Amino acid sequence: MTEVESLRPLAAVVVSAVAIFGILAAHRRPNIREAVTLVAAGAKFAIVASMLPGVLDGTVYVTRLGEVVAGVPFVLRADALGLLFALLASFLWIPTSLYSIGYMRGLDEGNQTRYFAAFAGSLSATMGIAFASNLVVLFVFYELLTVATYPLVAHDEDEEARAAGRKYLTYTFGGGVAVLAGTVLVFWVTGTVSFAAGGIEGLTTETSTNVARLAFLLLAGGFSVKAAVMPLHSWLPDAMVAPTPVSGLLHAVAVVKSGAFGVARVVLDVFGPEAVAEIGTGLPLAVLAVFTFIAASIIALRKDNLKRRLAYSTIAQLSYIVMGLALLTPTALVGGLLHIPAHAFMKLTLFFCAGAIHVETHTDDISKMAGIGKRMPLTMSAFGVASLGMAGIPLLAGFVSKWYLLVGSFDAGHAVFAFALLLSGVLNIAYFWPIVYQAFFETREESDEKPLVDAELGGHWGKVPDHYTPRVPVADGGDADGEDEHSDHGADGYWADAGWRGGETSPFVLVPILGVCACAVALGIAPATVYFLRVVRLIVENVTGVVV
Amino acid sequence: MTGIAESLLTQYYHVVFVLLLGIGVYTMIDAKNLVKKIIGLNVFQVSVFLFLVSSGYLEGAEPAIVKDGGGPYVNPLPHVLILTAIVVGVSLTALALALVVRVYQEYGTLDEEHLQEVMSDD
Amino acid sequence: MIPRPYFESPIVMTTVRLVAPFALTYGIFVTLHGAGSPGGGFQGGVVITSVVIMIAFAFGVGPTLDWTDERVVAGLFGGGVLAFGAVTLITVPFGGSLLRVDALPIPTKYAIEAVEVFIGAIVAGVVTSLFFLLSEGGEEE
Amino acid sequence: MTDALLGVVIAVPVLASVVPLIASFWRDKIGWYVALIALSVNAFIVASIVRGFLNEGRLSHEVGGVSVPYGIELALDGLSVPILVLVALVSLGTLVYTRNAGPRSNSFYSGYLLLTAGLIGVTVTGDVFNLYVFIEITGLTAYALIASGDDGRSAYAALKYLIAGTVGASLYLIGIAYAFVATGTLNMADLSARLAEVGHSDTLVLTSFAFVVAGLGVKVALFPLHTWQPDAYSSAPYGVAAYVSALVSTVSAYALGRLVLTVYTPEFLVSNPVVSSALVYFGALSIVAGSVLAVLQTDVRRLLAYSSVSQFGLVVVAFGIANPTSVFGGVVTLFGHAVVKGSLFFAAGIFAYRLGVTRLDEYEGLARKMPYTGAAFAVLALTLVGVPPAVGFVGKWYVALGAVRAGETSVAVVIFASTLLTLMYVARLVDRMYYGAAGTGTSETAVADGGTGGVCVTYGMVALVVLAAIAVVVLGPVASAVQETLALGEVLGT
Repeated sequence: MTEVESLRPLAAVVVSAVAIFGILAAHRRPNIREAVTLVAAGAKFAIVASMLPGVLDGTVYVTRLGEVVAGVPFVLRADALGLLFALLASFLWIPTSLYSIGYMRGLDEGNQTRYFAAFAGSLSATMGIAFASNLVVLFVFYELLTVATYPLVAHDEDEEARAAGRKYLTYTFGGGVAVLAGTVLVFWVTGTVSFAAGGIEGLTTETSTNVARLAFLLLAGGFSVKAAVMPLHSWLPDAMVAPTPVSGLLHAVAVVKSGAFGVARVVLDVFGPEAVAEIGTGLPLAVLAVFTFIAASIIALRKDNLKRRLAYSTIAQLSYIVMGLALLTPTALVGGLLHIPAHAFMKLTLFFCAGAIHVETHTDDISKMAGIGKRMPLTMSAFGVASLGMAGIPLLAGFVSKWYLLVGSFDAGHAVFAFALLLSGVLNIAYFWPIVYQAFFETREESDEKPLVDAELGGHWGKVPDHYTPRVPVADGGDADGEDEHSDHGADGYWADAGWRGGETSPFVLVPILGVCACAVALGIAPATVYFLRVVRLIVENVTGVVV
Repeated sequence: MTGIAESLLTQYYHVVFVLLLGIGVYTMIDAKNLVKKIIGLNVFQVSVFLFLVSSGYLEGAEPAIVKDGGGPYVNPLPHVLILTAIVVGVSLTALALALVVRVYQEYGTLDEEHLQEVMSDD
Repeated sequence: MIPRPYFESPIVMTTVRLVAPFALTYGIFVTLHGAGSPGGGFQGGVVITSVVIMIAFAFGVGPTLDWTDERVVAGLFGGGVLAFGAVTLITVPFGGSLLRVDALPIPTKYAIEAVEVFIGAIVAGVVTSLFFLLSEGGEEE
Repeated sequence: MTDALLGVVIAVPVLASVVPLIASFWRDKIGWYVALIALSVNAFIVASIVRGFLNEGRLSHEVGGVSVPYGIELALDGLSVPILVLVALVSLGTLVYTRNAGPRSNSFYSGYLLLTAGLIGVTVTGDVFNLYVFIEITGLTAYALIASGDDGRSAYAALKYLIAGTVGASLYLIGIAYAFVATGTLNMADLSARLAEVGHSDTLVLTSFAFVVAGLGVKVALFPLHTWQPDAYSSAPYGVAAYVSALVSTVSAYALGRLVLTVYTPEFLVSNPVVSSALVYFGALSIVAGSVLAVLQTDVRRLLAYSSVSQFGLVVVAFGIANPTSVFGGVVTLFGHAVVKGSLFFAAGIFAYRLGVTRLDEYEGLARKMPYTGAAFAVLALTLVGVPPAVGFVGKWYVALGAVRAGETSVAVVIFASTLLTLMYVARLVDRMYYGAAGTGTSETAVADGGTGGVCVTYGMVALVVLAAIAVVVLGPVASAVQETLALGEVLGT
């Protein structure tokens, strides 16, 4: 591994921070403002991607910038793990920016300047988290990410959004405090907080096991707040009041993954898998993760609001990552880390679809989406593909990572985790299938009650139940004005037929959906050629010395 | 017990200090009238001054005006200090009274409870 | 607070007339003898002020205030502070230390007494103006 | 020669304070210019003192040439340098603000200069009795300045402050008296050595310590000795509230640190574990109680005042732990808090002058009306929480690290939890400012007559607040760089 002094990690962080000023300056000219966002997104991805070949060859790009606090250098360091996360977030920012334009304009949202500025700020902080070379720098950007995303959560400015924002702040700052406490402990024990592949030397040997356990608990627990591991998850569903692109990129990719990424750093580069096994904290974390993804999947079954259902799905999927990391075997680590990009592509697709439905039809509740496949065929197809991927169907992104996780579970000697994974896959289908099914195979006037809140498992499969009454097709969650603009669902209750040529929504919305969905498929068909798997293997090899 | 009784008798200025301190604090807390509070404050301060001055006292010693073959002398340092402290105390009292005057002009009362009523009214 | 009216009392007035010059002299004496014996600017200044207060009691605060030139009082105070500051700072070039009066090229005793005079002026000025300030406040009501 | 400047830096504002009073007979409103000149001169003197410190290390000056320990010593070491710089900076910054907003009378600026002199005096004195005198000068002028508000309320608040402050100072004097009885000296360095000779567990020494801490605790406004503070801050003019909140409690806390750390010394704390824990828990209690009380407030100025109670708790904890790491954290917190709290009061003043808002529920949607001041306010408030990389985080980091190193885990927990407690009231404020429904909160009458007091908000005032907000963020990473320079380990004698 060779270290190369380079300004590129810094540039990746700074480019969107600089863009904030451009966005704010152009607040009267929306087109220029959005152009700035897109240019920044493109530039950021280009910078990050330019480091990829080097990193794959074992080079580490380093920017040194003095000290944060005594003994803790302020260094940005693009190693394989950091690059994995940075690559993912910066790449997905491009489609999300495009999508944001379509979404925000489609809904005629207020405060768009603040929205785009905060978004750029969040991405800056995310890059900082990815490239942080030690716990303190990581903490700095972790907290900045919280601050930068707060305006996005509270974007709607109504009572619900503000309450969600406050809850978000409380939870994530609480997690931040735990991280800081853990960081101080680590610094106290070892005199350093810099990441080292395979763990910081002396962390478990120079102190009692209990102190090491406490440090692990604080760090992993703190990061788990953002990773929404139960019982620290409840901010995430509430944060779904944010505009959908925010839910998509931040609350399925950047923010929550920064938590998962933090756990990865703690397991791989602070303690090291061996030390974690030694102090015996891996297994409890894995058990917690399993509990989370089973429980969250069951809760997801009962949610009628599409975004909330997706949020619980996110909670479940993130715990796959945490479980993979906590199992500590090389294969499980690969599975967990690979699930970071895999889940990102799929979940982003799903959120984009949910947003598209919201923009076009003002429908948020699953129970009102019967027959919507006719109105938005491409969108719902993408939705279907992504949800299959979520369940881990082969040839889709979710399969590869789940495969590694399954193998890793057996490697670790805990076959029970493998069964839990399979069970969760079934549950995935159980909560996604009804959506797809009723979108394509039912119509508005001929639908039964899908969400399991008040109906039998899986619906009634075509039978009309006794208590069935035809729906009155007006209550669609949209306001009165929206009703006029979007005359797709007229008084007769039929969805307008939009055809398969993309007339269903603005291209700004549709292109990102299909693009991201295509990536998710590509990741499943040829995981090795789309780099993520190679990067993940490199990470695991660096840490454990085992080539997977 | 004898030790305490003896020290109370020999170091009676200490007792006076504590008594004055108590009187001062009690007046400050109990008096409703602002001017009386300031008087309490003054008594409190004076008790401290007294304590410091008495610390320089030596049984049978002379004032610290040095002449040949004299001595032992009392420690003059506390006196100098307390002179300064008294000046500070006087300035404080003056300022406090000036403030009281302003409060009286504004609200027409010096009674604390009454004052709070008047203030919460506007 | 019941404002007590001012009574013109010939006895008080005569006594004050008689005592005032001596009291003033005594104040100046005390001020000047801080260096070698008990006394000094603080005490002297207060004694000097007490003369003003005595006069105010005897002849009424209002008339006394009319007789007093505010600028003299402020000048006593301000001039005292400035002169004192000057002595403080002037010693630096001579002795390299603040207020190091023994470094000055005049006998130390006189230097100390000069300082005492300035302090006396400050105290007299401040206490006099405080007295007028407070008495004024009471009268307005 | 540099050491003599320690006296000059006190003398300049004292002498200058006379000028506006005398000048009143000829001209009004000349005080501001006098203060500007005097404090600029002072800033230069402070700069050369700091240069002297960097070249020579600890500076010491014997006033009147009377040798230490008999005479009064003025001294400057790593603990006092940051405070001296702080006083010089804030005193100039406040002038920018009071140019338009503050009281403009000559007598105000006399008091202002005298207060500055007192603050500098507290910072540079090396004699415990001299410290008392400077504390009283500081207090005296602070009471007078707080009373310079327009209504009788400020006079009453000042009176309450005066009584509490005088009791505090007198308690301190009792403590000094006990120390004097035990050792017969008043010079800090000498006293420190003699106290060790007498024995750190001697009853006299312990009594003196208790009185000193209690007395200065009143001045610092630690819970439960804080009761004077919210009234004083909320009834004073904004410029005064900013100056007093930024510096008066700060130098008192510095004095507390100076006494605990260099007079009683960390060894005293080590040999009296009960006392040292009591001190630390005293601070910790203040952290928690201050935050909780701040959450309950509806008036922004009172909220900020209670927040100070909490922040100074952190400082006292840092000094109580008394290792170089935590003390550095304490100094950083002191410095950072002073800049942040002062600027928050400035910003609150701008809101009040422009829009007439003073209460929390009136802050709804404020940021949209005044985006720059609003953003600066938010940044400053978040600094208070300890969001990195701003200065609040750096202070907290060192204090927490020091606490963990000292094995004070329970205190470390309080320090970390204090972040969330601070967040409780800061989030309430920021949330209202940014997401509240605009217009509902502002009282229409106040807008109609252009805010309270008819003060015109100038660009300079807004720029000052924005600059401060940028400064606290930049200061964070920079702060660590001076740790070596201050040589606090040397100051603590470890």
